[in-house]
Amino acid sequence: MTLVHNFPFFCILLCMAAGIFTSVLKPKAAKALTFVVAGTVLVLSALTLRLTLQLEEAYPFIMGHFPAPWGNEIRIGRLEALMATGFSAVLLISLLAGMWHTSNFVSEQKTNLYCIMIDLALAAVLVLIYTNDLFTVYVFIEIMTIASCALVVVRQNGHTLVATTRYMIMHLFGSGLLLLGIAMLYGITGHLLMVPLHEAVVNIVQTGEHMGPLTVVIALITAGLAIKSAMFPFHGWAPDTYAFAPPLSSAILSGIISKAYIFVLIKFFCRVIGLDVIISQQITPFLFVCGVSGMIIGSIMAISQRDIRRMIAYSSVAQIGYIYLGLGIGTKAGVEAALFQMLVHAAVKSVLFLSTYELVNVSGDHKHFRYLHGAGYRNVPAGIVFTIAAMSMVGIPFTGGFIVKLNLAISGIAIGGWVRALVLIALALSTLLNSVYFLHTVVSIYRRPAQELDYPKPEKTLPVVAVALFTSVLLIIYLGIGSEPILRVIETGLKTFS
Amino acid sequence: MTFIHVALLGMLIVCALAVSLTRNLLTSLIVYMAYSLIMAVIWMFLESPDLAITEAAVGAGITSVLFFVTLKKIHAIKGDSDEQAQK
Amino acid sequence: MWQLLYENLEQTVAVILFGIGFSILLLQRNLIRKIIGLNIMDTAVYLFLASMGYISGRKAPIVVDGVTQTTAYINPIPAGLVLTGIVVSVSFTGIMLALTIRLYRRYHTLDIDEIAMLARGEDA
Amino acid sequence: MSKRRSDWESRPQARFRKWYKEGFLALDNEIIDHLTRTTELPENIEDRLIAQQEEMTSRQHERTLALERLDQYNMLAWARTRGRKAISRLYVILALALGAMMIFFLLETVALMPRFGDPATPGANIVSERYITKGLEETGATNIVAGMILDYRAFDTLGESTVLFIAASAVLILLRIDRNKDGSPVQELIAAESDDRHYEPRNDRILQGSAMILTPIIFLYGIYIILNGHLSPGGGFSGGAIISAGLILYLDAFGFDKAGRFFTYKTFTWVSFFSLSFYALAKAYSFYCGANNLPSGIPLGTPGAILSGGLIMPLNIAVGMVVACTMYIFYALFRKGGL
Repeated sequence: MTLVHNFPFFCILLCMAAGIFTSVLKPKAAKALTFVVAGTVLVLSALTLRLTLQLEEAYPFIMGHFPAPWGNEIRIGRLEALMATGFSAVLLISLLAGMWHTSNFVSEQKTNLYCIMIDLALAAVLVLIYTNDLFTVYVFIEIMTIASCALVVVRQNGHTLVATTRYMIMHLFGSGLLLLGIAMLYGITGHLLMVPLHEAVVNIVQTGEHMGPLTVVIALITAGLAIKSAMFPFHGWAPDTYAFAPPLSSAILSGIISKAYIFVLIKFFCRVIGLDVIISQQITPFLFVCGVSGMIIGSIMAISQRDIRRMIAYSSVAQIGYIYLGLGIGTKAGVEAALFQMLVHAAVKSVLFLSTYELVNVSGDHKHFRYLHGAGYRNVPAGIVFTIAAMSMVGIPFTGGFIVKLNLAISGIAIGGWVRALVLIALALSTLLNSVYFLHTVVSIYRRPAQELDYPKPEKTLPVVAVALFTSVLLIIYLGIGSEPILRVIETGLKTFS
Repeated sequence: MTFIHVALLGMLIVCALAVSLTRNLLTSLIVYMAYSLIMAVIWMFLESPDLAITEAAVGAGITSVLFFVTLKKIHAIKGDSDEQAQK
Repeated sequence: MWQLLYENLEQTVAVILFGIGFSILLLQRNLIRKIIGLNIMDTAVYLFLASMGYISGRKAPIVVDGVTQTTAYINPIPAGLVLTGIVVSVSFTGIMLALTIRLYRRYHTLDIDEIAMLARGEDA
Repeated sequence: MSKRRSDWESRPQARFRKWYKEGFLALDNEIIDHLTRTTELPENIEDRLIAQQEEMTSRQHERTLALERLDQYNMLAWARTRGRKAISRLYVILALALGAMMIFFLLETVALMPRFGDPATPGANIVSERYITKGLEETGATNIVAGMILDYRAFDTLGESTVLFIAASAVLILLRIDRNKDGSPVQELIAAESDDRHYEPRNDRILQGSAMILTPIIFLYGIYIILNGHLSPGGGFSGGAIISAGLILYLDAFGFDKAGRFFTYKTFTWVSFFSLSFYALAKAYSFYCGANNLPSGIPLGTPGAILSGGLIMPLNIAVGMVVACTMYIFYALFRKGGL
């Protein structure tokens, strides 16, 4: 084992240690440490990705002295390293673009605590990406839930308090279902690590004993994670939370944290149960229907919003629908498209929230579309970035969103039958709806205001914010033009994933 | 499966139902405390003394104390409001 | 089926408690009762989990007199998992109660629907 | 009535209907109305603007009238009055049905689960076998559960301690009242303190007397449970909770002034910082050695002796301190938003 093999473990430990260390630092040092941690994790993850591209197989990393069925372990493969790199890149960009405004939302004496939450949320995301143990998943999902709740409530007004209460109740319910599922799975298999679990599950499917509980387990864990990732019928907590949280928190929550839950779900499907069993248990049609209805109803709800942040929050629900659509198709190609959509949406949604904050900031802190007229001229970089991100949401060629829709359509066509028709119709309809509300927003930020509204002079945009926003635009365009290698990594990674 | 074991399990269900059916918040809290204690005894029946100690200290002890101090802060305990009314 | 349920009485009770906790969570509008419901739901899952480890006639997993046969002790894994779970649920209870105190200070009620109505009237 | 009305109209369905009927223009106009109604007009306003505004108001009025006429013919009117009550009743019935359905399905599952108390359950496999038969020599702990959670599955337990730490931080975010820049208390804190003083007993002889006797015993018991965590039932979590119960009793009996002599906010930060970093570093060392096949060099000692079990006892102490601090700070923050 070379030193590079240890890097994922170092990343996790670094984040946790930074979280602990931040509690005794001064606010400025805490912020600086957060940047350093995010940057280091990005570099280390990129090096891990390079290593895993050279290796044929994924390798396990034992957490302690005891191998797989006895001790905890993490498992490092291409897909995991790619996701870790992507998410840490998005986090670093979001921090660079959003950290400077935190003083508007967070009192100075709570800045440390805010930084603790960011560090530990990153640690939890990394653990959920890498882990190979079902109970570790539960523990770190709880850490992530507390961290995200604190990220929202750190801005202390009535709306965030109510939104957080809703969020906590829904998420605790989801955790309850998840833990019940894990308990049942332990009861029928006697394992908690994913590799021996898979063997036991294969055995159950072959002998047919305990098949009923297995179906219930799949349903419980899927439902728990679906609630936590704001899948369509369970999305009730999402819009308020995303709309009222500080912009950096919204970017982290909707960009990274909700994706980590879905990654765990994909891991559970592919590695623990096996995709063939999932399909034979009729779970995928359910996800498919939820995904399609989320795509359409989320978009319709987004159209009817007057607050730009709520509109983006509802569009998040629609975009999560795309991921579940990809999972619901149930083929390898569908899962690949879903994974790619996770990366694209992480990049796009975080930049949308952050550039919206810049636009709102130059419009006298008003969020309604009417007040945003001309905001694109008042803050040129944010306007351009918002427009390009919106184009990616709609799925204009040369952006990441286009590739996602293309891949989803291809994987739908490959199946045939009613699925093909439904996928194509849903994609077309949702693209249409997306373009309605995003073009409306883009038009309104570039429309000359009918009457000159006298806004207070906003604070100046820092150059580093503009640079960070443009970097993420480059990322979006790279995901659109240079998607071939990434898709290949996802494809080969998925092969060694299970 | 002894009689007392079954009776304790039955008590758990009764307590859980009573929590939602009582009118007074304080009563339902005390019922919840009893629920935790019964749970601690059941852990002993299941040969898990670690859990019994933890449940008794954390579930019945600290959690209940936190609930009570919350009730006190929001002035939902009857005694407080009476005291205020007298003044 | 009744016979099977009686044999698994622990798990049966745990499942019923889970359902009761879930109903309390949905039906009660009082935040404190909701939190108690959540706690009941959690303990139900722990009861379910711990009952998996029990093996009749065997002792708690604490080595006595150097006896290390499998036949002497029950399965220690569920106990360890539940220990973790209890601590997680007390942390959540703490956070939820802190939220309740903040909400009460602001809106002077514990009714979640009423609080939501009041909050909607505020400026964003 | 008017409140309900406006509430209904702001519902997304209603707004969608409106948008669907009249297109974007209506929404935009509505926003213009909103704008002109709520913002205060400057004093030197032009006549043109006034005329514009009047026209808008009249158009708005016409539209409201039209919508109201429409309401008489559809179910909107019904929904506004009796609909809400019916919906709330329906919600109760649906929730009960959902709960009953969930219980029913899970009961069906329970009937298919492995039998309770059966020695041949899937759980009794190689995993638990190794924990029981080899646990004593591999971890050095007589209490197999402690050996399991602090050695075999130590990463979970590290996560669990982090949960406590992050929960304490979240409660601090929610309830801690910030001080002024120069460290003097703000008005809110003074109010919270006086509120706390008003409702707490002062110099209650019985409480203080019993606390004097009980607190040392509780502390001793907690310390015993922590130190014997690897030998007998208990460990860091339960022992820490017991110690925090002792601290809370002391605080209740003697008040914040006396408790503040040995436990302040600084104590909390530094104690939890040191114990958690010790925990994380110790476990990082052991994970690193384990993964890279290096010997860790930590002696396991004679099983059964108090100084045995390798890292388990120090880790139990660290966990115990974190738990005690966290629970105590929960209580203190709940009472008055600070220490």
